[in-house]
Amino acid sequence: MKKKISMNGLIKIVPLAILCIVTGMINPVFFAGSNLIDLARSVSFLLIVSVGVTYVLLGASLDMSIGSVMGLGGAICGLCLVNSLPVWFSILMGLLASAVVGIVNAVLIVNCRIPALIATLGTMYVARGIVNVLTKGEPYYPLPDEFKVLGQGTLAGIPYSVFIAAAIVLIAHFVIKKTSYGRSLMAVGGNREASRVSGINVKRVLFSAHVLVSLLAGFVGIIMAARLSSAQPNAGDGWEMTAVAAVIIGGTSMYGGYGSVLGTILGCALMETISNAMVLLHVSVYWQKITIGIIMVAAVGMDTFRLKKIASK
Amino acid sequence: MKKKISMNGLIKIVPLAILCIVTGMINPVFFAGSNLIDLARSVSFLLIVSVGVTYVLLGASLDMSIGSVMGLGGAICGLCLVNSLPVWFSILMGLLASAVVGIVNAVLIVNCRIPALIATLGTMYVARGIVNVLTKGEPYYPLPDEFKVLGQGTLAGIPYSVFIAAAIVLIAHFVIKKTSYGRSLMAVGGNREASRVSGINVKRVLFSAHVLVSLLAGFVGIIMAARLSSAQPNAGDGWEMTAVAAVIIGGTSMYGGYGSVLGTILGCALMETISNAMVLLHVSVYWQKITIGIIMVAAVGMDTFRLKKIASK
Amino acid sequence: MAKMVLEMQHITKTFPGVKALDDVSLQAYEGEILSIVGENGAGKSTLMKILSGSYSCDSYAGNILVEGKTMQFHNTRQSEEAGIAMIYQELNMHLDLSVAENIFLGGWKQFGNVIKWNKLYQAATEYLGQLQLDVEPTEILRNLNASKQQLVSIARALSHKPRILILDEPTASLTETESATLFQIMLNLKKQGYTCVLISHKLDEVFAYSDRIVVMRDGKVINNHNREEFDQSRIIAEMVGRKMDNLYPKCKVPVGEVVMEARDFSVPHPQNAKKKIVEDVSFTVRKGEILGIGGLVGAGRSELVNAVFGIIGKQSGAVMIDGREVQIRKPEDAIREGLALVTEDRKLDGFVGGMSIEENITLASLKAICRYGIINHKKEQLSARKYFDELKIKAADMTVHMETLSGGNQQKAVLSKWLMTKPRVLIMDEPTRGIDVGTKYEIYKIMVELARQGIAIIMISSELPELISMSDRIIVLSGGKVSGELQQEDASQEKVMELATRMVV
Amino acid sequence: GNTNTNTQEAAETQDQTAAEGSAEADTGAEETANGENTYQYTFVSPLVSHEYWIDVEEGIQAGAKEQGVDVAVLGDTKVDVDAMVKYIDTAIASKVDGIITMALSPAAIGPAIDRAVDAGIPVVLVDTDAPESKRAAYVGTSNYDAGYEAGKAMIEATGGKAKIGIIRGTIGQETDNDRIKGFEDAIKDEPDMEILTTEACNSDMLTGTQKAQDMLKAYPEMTAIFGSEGTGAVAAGKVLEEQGLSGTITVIGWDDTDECLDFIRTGVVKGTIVQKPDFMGRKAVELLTRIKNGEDLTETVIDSGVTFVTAENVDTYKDAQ
Ligand SMILES: Nc1ncnc2c1ncn2[C@@H]1O[C@H](COP(=O)(O)OP(=O)(O)OP(=O)(O)O)[C@@H](O)[C@H]1O
Ligand SMILES: Nc1ncnc2c1ncn2[C@@H]1O[C@H](COP(=O)(O)OP(=O)(O)OP(=O)(O)O)[C@@H](O)[C@H]1O
Ligand SMILES: [Mg+2]
Ligand SMILES: [Mg+2]
Repeated sequence: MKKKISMNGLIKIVPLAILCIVTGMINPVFFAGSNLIDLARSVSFLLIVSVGVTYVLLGASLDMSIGSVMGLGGAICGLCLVNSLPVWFSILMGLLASAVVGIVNAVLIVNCRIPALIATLGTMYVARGIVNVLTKGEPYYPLPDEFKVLGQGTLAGIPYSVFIAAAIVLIAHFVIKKTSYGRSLMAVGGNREASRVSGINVKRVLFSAHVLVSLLAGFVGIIMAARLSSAQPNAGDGWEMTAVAAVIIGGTSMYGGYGSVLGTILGCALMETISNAMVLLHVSVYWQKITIGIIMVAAVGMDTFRLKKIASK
Repeated sequence: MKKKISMNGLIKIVPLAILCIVTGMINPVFFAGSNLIDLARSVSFLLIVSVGVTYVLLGASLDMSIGSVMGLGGAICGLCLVNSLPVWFSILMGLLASAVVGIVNAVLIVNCRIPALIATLGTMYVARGIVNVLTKGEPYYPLPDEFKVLGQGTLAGIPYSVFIAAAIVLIAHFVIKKTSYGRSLMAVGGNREASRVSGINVKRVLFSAHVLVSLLAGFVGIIMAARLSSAQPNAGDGWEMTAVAAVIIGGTSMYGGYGSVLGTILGCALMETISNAMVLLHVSVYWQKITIGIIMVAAVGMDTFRLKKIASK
Repeated sequence: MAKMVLEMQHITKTFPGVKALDDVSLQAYEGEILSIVGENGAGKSTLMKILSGSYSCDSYAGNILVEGKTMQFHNTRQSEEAGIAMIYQELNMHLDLSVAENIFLGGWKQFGNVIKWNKLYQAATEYLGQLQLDVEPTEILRNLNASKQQLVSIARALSHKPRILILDEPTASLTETESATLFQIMLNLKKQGYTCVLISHKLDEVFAYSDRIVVMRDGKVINNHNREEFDQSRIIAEMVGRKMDNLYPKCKVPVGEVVMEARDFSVPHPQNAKKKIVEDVSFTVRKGEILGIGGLVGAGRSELVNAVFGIIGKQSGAVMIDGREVQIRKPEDAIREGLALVTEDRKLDGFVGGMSIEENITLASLKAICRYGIINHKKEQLSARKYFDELKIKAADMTVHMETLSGGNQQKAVLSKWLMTKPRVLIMDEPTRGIDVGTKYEIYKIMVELARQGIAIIMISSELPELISMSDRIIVLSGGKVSGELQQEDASQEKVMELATRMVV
Repeated sequence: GNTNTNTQEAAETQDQTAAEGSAEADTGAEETANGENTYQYTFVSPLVSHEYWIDVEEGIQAGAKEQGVDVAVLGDTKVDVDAMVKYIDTAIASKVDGIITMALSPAAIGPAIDRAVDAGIPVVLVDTDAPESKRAAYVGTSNYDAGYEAGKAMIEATGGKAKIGIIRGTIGQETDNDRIKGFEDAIKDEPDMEILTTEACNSDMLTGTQKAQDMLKAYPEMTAIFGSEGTGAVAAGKVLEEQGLSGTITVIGWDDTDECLDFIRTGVVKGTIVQKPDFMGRKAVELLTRIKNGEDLTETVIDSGVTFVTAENVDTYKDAQ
């Protein structure tokens, strides 16, 4: 059984591998170290958010507010920084603000039983609105160098964010697979009623997943501000769809209870590689969307087709 | 039982009514004929699309491509029109192009079993991409007057689109409540496996729902082009979320099998009234998003709270 | 008298439109097996869900005392802490988790915040061993059949080491041997002073193992019998409200020509293309005949009929109706050819929970109540009403949602759905699972009546008395192959069991 | 920006007057709390959260103070023609005294403008004109002309030799299209100039940096970048600075965001095209008021011109405007 799962996981790499190889063959620059590093950085940003989204989807919930939370986290942090507050404190404030959105989401969904889509769409508007009110549409700039290092610094040539993402993925994977919290989350997503009568604290589990995704989104918002040397008011716009798509491409079910953090890595890598490849392959900007759409569907289709063939054998 | 349902339906009006009354009290222009007509027109556009979305959600599926399909429908129609093809033929072509996207969605979801979100996200990219390739980002313009009348003409002062929307809603409601197709759709959304075993052609039911939503979206794209006297390449962008939100606010479940077309009317009216009210109440643009988010959540929360109270009685 | 460990006082619980429990009081003593019997919808499950904390204490009136102390259960955790564990009637499991995880569902913390998997698997193996259940603890639950899943849920209840164990129809999907094992465990628990509360419609086992029987009807406790005063016919009379002498109203009807023939059916294993769950099975069924299919759980009976009906794919096999070969690729085709199938797992594929009883009854016959695709509501109501009344479905009215019905009443509605298609061949997979004696009798009567009208009936049943009493002819499957055929005259429980355990090569 | 307080004040006064009764709504001018007659205008902005449009708004509010009128601002946080038309219609329904807006897409906005004019509400356009509509006046420089200026600046900066990558906002946005068209036409006759590629960053800074990175690798021969809206050049600047390529690639941008000006100061970005949003706004209010006061405008198209900001004039151009 164990073996089978890891095989399944491995086979999911195929579409990504094909894409990489084809791109690299047409334009060898793809495999150049600098490109891979840039790509790794992009992937790491998306991945950190998507890990949170994986958790939320595993619990059979949804979060549309993450894009706005990224903006909010970055903006609050930026606001503190331009007011010369210490870096650590500013980061903390950014995270705190994000966590608050997560808590509101959780209360609305878990306690008030408002459909997750509406609740988080609501907080998506509110969070972005707060950013607009705060920033009046202008980025917070300039930011101190000690802060920028978080997004621009490298270790052995590799951006910090890549290490951070790796650590988060490992921990998240471990938590899902090995801890009682992780298993409870899977159980809640798979059968909420059964989990309830088995004595799992469903509310607490969902609560923590929502706070987690907001924290991670806020965190990415912060390192994104560090990367861009400025906290942009529209940062993170639209990321909720990208992240959900990446997670589902990675094999997690939108209806909960089934999926894995490792799959999410592949989903994120695929999404970012596609857009990198578009430029390297000199695809005209007008054709890019078409190509992206087709590759996305094809990648998932390949996987589904394989499963179907196995089943019909 | 019947009575209870219609009571439930009625009570959903409360948040909308409060919003209208408050807005009208603060700014009487809200109740001015011309404003109500503008509002009705906005609602009618959103409503036509949302009726389709209601069907798709009732069948426990999802469509992210509708915004792009609106753009595509309008663009293909516009392309024909600027090439001096007859109006009826151009409209037909626009509808046809939209239907093709719907068919592709259906094949991907129903036959290839690709998760609906990914499949329709893919076609969303592809459809918008096609519009970009065709238009190179420029609107099709000018359009003939016989065509523009579709979006700008009025009957007794009321825009045509309002009548069209009313007709579509009535038919759609009737189909859901009274026909064997509607019943099948509800059953498929409620329990796909049980429906299949009961001899319902699940594939055909889902297929038609997907084609329907695309046709309706394409149609709105076309009348929107008529309304704007030009087929805009970005038309419909983001409508998928607005429509889904409206449908869910209207009480339809995202997980299928539960909901109603009449609820969708309320959802659409609420969404459009909020944004109209924001303007009439002179809410600062920075605060608008915040206000919209709060009203949306509050409107649904009110309803949920009421249901909870009834249940606990 | 032994010590009273549990007392429920004046419990009243209402759902919108239904008074499910009406001033019910109940006691249970140390070291006894207490059975609760009653017709479908009598309120048995509701009472037990109250006890297990599944319904929070502010949703009903009345008191619960455990060992003399008044308890307020807001959730299941609190009742577990008080030593109560429950096995639910509807399987409440997580299909994508492993067997071991399901056994300790929600209790993983005892293996550490970071789960010590070896310990977890080891502990799971222990409970599986107790139940003589031969599955790997790492197996994903979805891959097990219904009876094995049921046994896992029993293991789960045992893992709580409860002082009071509630079993809501635990044997509904178990075979005789598996049931026997379970009762052995219950007797053991009893010896150690534990209390078991059993709900079952299988009256044989109730009479064989209980120390006391409580009869419920319409949300009230009707009577309370101690072991020395068990009187089967009286208890049945109290349950159903009238006297019943004969439980199986079978009578011979003239058997006509062959209606349906299944030829050489083979069904591949879903995960392993080389293995077959059903191998070269052929059978015929005649007009007016009731054909029983016997065998152990896992023999492939369900797969056989599901493949015939087009629900699952087959490797080979042909269906002949009136000697003419018909193509059945999906259930739609089967229904068109006059087949009907009451599936085994009603919750999975039997009904649409969010729809009303009426809508569920007409779901497979939409064409009959439609004209030009438009539903004739009068006609719909009338035709649904007929079955609703005939099968005595217990609900406030036909617009009630299916998911709120008691298990047995759901089964009746599902049966109604198929009867309404006016089938020529009615296939029933465990048709009386979870159905009370009174209704069973009604269903048997309907079967006989249908046979009399010339309908061919195929019945899969793991209840041997039912199988033997109701079938004109029985085929027995073993390991996916036919191991023998018996006429009613020759059939006995021993012979069926002998065939069911015979290896066919 | 102190815009918010201004808008809010304006909004509040309007609330009061509206609440006091709409009977006098069509008398044109209304009484405010302090008894003065003022006009109520509406500015329909295409993108309220954008720095450029915030500058326009500030100009408008400054003009409103000068002229003693009230201006309410409507608009969305994403560019959407349909939404703009809706806002214009709302303004018409509210019977305001005048409308200031921009013709995001003349084809779509034009009929809405005509509806307003037919309802007796004069319309003044800023930034983007719709010459075929019934608008009363236009203040601005067409995006095509401004793009042409950018092209000329590029020729000058590169000595007529350049392989250019363009980073634009979104595809399908007409203002962007016009600027790029102007830019293309300006360099059309230069034999040694060529446009290698165009990428869209959707006005998102992170996407912008990613596109810039990828373009640098995909087109090693690239020697210049043109950012056709506020994001592109800044994003390119960040990447160039990071990769130590500052100065090797000629970057010309659009709009004078603080970050862009800093990049010009440090030499990462060569220069940027700056329209005069503040002037447009102020002038538009003035024109509208003159129309309301019954004046016949002699000049209905006012070219506000553009400034090309480089290291030389980066600290002085604002005073010159
Ligand atoms: N959630 C619910 N909402 C409404 N009514 C309910 C709900 N649950 C149970 N009921 C009703 O309460 C009554 C008692 O149901 P219960 O499940 O306790 O019966 P039961 O004795 O266990 O029957 P069975 O033998 O069929 O399992 C039934 O009439 C049922 O329809
Ligand atoms: N989804 C599945 N995955 C793997 N094995 C399965 C699956 N479903 C059934 N099986 C196996 O197929 C065999 C036949 O099971 P099936 O449920 O058809 O038996 P049955 O005779 O109908 O028993 P029952 O009396 O419970 O209906 C069993 O060995 C079972 O373990
Ligand atoms: Mg029960
Ligand atoms: Mg079976």
